[in-house]
Amino acid sequence: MAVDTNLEEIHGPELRHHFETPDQQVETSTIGMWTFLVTEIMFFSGMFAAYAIFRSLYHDAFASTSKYMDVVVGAINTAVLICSSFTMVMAVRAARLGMRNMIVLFLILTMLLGLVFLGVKAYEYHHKWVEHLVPGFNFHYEEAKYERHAAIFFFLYFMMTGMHAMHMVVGEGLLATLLVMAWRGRFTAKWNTPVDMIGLYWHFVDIIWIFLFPLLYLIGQRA
Amino acid sequence: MSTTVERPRTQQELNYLNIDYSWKSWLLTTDHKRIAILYLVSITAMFFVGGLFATLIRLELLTPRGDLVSDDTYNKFFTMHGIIMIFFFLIPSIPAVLGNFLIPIMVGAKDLAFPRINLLSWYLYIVGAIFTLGAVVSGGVDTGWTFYPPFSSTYSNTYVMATALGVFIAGFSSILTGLNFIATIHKMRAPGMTWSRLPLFVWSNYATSLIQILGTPVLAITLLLLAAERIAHVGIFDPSIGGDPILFQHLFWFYSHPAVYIMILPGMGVISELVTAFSRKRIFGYGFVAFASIAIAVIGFLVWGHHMFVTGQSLYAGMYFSLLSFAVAVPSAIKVFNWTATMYRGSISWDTPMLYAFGFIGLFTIGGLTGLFLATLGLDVHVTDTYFVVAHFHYVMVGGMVMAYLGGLHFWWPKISGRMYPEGWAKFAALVVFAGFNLTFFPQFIVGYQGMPRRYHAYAPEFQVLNVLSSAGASILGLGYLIPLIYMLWSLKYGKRASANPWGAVGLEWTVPSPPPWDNFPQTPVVTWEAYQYHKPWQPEVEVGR
Amino acid sequence: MEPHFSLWPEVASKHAANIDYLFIFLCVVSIIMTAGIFVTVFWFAMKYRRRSPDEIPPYIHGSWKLETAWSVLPFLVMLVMFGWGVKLYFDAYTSPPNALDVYVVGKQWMWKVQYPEGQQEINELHVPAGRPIKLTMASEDVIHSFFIPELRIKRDVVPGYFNSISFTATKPGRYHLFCAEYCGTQHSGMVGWVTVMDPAEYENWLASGGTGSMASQGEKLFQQLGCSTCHLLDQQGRCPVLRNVYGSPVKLDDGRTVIADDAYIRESVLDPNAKIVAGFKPDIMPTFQGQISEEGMMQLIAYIKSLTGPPRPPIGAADTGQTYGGGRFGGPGTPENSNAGATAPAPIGPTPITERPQPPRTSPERNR
Amino acid sequence: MNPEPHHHITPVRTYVLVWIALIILTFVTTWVAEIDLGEWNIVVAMTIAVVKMSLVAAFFMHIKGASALTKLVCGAGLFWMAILFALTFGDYRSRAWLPLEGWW
Ligand code: HEA
Ligand code: HEA
Ligand code: CUA
Ligand SMILES: [Cu+2]
Repeated sequence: MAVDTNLEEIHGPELRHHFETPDQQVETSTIGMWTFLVTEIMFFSGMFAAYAIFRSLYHDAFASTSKYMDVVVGAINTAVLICSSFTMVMAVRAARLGMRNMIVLFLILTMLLGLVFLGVKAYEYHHKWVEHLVPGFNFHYEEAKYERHAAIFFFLYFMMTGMHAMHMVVGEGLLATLLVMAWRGRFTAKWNTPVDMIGLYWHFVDIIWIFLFPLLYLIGQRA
Repeated sequence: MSTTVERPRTQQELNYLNIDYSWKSWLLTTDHKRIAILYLVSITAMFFVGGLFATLIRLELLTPRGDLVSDDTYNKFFTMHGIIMIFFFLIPSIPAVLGNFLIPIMVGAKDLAFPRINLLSWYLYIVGAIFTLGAVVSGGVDTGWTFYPPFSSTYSNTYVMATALGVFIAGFSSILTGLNFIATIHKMRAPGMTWSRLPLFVWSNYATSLIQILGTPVLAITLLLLAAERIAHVGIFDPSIGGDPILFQHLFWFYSHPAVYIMILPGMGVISELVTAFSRKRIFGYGFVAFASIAIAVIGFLVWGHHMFVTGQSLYAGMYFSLLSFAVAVPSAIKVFNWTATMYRGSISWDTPMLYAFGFIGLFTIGGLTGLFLATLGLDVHVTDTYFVVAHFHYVMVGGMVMAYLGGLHFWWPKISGRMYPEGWAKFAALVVFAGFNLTFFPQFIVGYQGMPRRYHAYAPEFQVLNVLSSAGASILGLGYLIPLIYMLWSLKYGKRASANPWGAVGLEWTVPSPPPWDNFPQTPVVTWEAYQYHKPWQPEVEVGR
Repeated sequence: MEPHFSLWPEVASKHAANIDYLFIFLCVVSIIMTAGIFVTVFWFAMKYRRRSPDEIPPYIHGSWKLETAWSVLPFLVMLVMFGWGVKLYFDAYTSPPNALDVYVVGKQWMWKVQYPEGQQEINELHVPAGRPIKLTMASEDVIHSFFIPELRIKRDVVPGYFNSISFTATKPGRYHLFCAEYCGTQHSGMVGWVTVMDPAEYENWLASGGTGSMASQGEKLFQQLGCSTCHLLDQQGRCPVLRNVYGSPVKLDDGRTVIADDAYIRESVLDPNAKIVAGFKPDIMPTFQGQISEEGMMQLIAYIKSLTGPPRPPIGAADTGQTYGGGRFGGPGTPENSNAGATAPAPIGPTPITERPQPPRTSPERNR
Repeated sequence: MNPEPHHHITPVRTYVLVWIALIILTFVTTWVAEIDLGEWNIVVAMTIAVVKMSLVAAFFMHIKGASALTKLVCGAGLFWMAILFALTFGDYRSRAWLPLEGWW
């Protein structure tokens, strides 16, 4: 999805025929991108709403899942993603200043951090599989009384983090495209819209995680 | 001596249709006008597929016994009828065809903001349609267009996944169209084309786009959750595994109620254009009509629970959803009254598009008012899930939106095709459609109040008389839809050539030649006039046709 | 029944008449509005039809006054519809305390009806005229909807929920029973008849059949499933004593108090740890998820409901060869109800609105 | 005028400060979760998440200093999400309510 939203701009700094001025073109891309992010908010809200309902209905079962969630890993991953947001914004800044090497550097850092995040996520998924916590395929819950409701939690866990991870993967692809373009010196202080737009996307994905972390990892830690 | 001399084509005569004839120039086009034509062809095909199922439904219902087809087959018929008509015909109808064609021209732009995304959304539509039609030909699907679990997630053994995937993909097509319109309307308006000068068609499509981008993603995620539940037999909707079927209904209707306004707002926009053009009057209360569109879009998001009055939703939730449903009727009422008032002291011509506009106003009023019956709590308990509901939504969707779509298609046909349709036939068809429509669906109100449930393959014998009337009406209605198909195609070759402005209407689209050149305007127009400036001589500062 | 053609469904209860009045009110408003708009449109269209091709009509901007009038006035009319509709809605969905209980289970594709006295019917419902009836409904599989057009009532029967509806039929006769929510292949075949009888006839009918009251069947079930080993009738066992529990407040170990109604009992059987009675330990009782059909569940509830008054010896023996637990799904913990307990403040009572607790009743009263 | 096309350049210092704040908040939220605050745990966790979101949006996504339109679009997203939550929860929360005494 996001790939296509931005293809528009990836194709070149030249002013496309149907725009009057470069400013108009940039503003249009910006509003397009933000509108797209709004659709993403709504997409995730469906899952957040379901999560909220079930958490309020089956609170104890949800809290009981916390002992299978590795808070330290989750927190580190959160930090990793925040760092990648930081490097991303530095890349955007570099692009605005037209500093080619800096753009390349920060994009590479961002991609690396993103990959670290995905790697940790994969490790966690693997762990869940080993612990028989994948509902539908491989699910066995220690506390039998919570089994049914914990399954709902883990279903939502995989749907939410899965969707988030998918967005990350798409983001990596977008960053790779940016990287090639930056390498070829396509971005200048005058035209750097794609970096800006994909930056927005990347930060949005970060924000989703900022909510997922406390909702999924920190429910029953106090117990 | 009547040899036709082939005149050399000059630059000026090139328009978006004859500029290139290759397949590639159509399938890879980014011109909003050509994409509109692609949509026109595809949704017309889908309409007839949906209509075919409607025909089969009405045939089965001629007799009380389920004798024509088996119960499973019938269940597939209405499901596929509903899904195709809603997701593949009515939702894209006016926005993706007329909106695509007209919005850039109406705001004075050369194209939509993101032409390639526009093409992408057509391809998504086609891919979605392929999945859905694939499900149809491989055996169909029988969940009802509402996909309620646990039936859809656990019990149905038809092609639910393929259909849901088709709808999911078509949803993204709809989202991208909405996104494109929003960016276009915000940022691509010509100099002088202020918000208060926008044609109401643009306003109503803007409101529609809001719903598309805010609602459709929720449908997408809901279907995704449903699919996951169906695959893995775990999830959150099936009560046998701890889930809640009513949660699905909340999420589904959060989209699908606003979606009914996706299916009416663009029609209201068309009617505003028709009523003004054929009365030669400025719209009465421009600000109110424009604002009503936005109000419908916003309040429309607050009423979804009125589809769930009898499900076990809290009675208090029922109360607020009911009250808000009445609130959302107010802006619709404002529109109806303003259209009527616009005609006051106008100069009214009875051309075909205006006949459709009359039809719309009458039938939408009936459909909308019966919506109020459904929004009334105690009464809905009796009429929900009966033919009363079926009649209600066909009145608004077929009597309302399809009428508006046909009216708009006739009105802008000269602009789109460069040809006039045959007026006599068109008037005749409009009357046939109106008569057939009422005969089909009015009896359903009565049979619904008597208690005939919907989605019934066989029914109690005392309901037969009204059902026969309805089936008779449907055949007339079907014929009424066939006539325009034929003469529209005919007119492409034999129709009278249309001038740039055959109706004497105002608006930027009438300042460009028919059909328009590929980039619409040689120079960006500067707008110095109000919308619907029929009371002053019409002197747009754009070069007309050259 | 003879198929006969009519334009109006029969009116078989006071409520049906009330709905009809509301319907007529809306029809009148609608006809006035529609006729008004039609007439105005055509009158304008005729009167102001274009007489020459270059007519230029006057410029009319709009009018605040008119706009306000035609927004506010219709809305006031709609408020009447709203209020009236709310009244009748609550009428249909709340039951008077003296209502007769009947239990309904929907499954693909039939209605199973049970009476506390023990009669069971399929696709038939017999009720006395003039007495309020409360139907408690559950589904074994998908969503169904219980619809009696002549009484103008309907309610979805949702798996995982106990939905209820109440009515007082006034006119004896045989009326349609439809399933109104699409439920698969034979949705249109999931129909039956409701017979409204005058009370004396009803007594005869009641007396004529039945294999023992629901309560006694519930008791058998109570023993078969082994409930009776822990829930001793009259002395404290490992689990709470159930006598006189039904309809009364129960104190939970987390300090909340809930009313022991149908939904609470259902949840306690299917998801025993959801609510633990104060003074007892969790994890003692196993879940009966998947082992009890909705019908069996209703019998159990009827049994528990019948446990009133001072201790008495158990009724009857166990073995009639009845099998239970045939449901494809036994039913879930009810989201509705677990939430109910979790959120409602004690004084108002956590009972879902549809499950208003009723004073325990003894059988004799029922047979009057 | 719309400030977006001619971006003004935010000093690195701002970005670094926001970054540090975000990291600190991540640790705070993890730490607070260990303390038993009853019902308030979730409130605190969500408040911190909202603060973090606002920081990212305001500085990294340059909402601060963006056009009114961008802010409006962003706000609309949050508003509609609130609608979904409020009306759905309204149903679940009020299911347990009884009709007023003496309805009959
Ligand atoms: C184009 C589509 C469309 C439109 C515009 C509407 C418009 C409305 N609808 Fe409808 N509706 C559907 C499509 C649509 N609907 C569909 C498809 C279903 C069934 C889905 C399914 O289950 O399969 C449905 C079902 C449906 C239900 C659920 C029924 C049930 O299943 O039990 C309800 C309940 O409230 C409802 C209400 C309304 C209301 C109040 C409006 C209002 O917006 C109408 C407002 C308009 C007017 C009121 C008329 C003009 C006003 C005047 C002339 C003023 C005068 C008025 C007064 C003085 C009172 N609709
Ligand atoms: C855009 C939406 C749309 C449109 C245009 C229509 C158009 C029609 N619909 Fe449909 N309908 C729905 C949306 C729509 N419908 C939905 C959402 C449902 C609910 C589904 C569900 O319950 O899940 C439904 C359900 C529905 C039912 C109820 C089924 C049931 O509950 O059991 C019926 C029954 O009469 C019906 C009839 C018709 C008829 C006669 C037309 C006519 O207007 C169609 C006319 C068109 C043609 C006939 C085809 C074109 C003409 C020809 C090919 C010529 C040859 C044909 C003849 C001469 C007969 N529709
Ligand atoms: Cu059961 Cu329809
Ligand atoms: Cu609706």
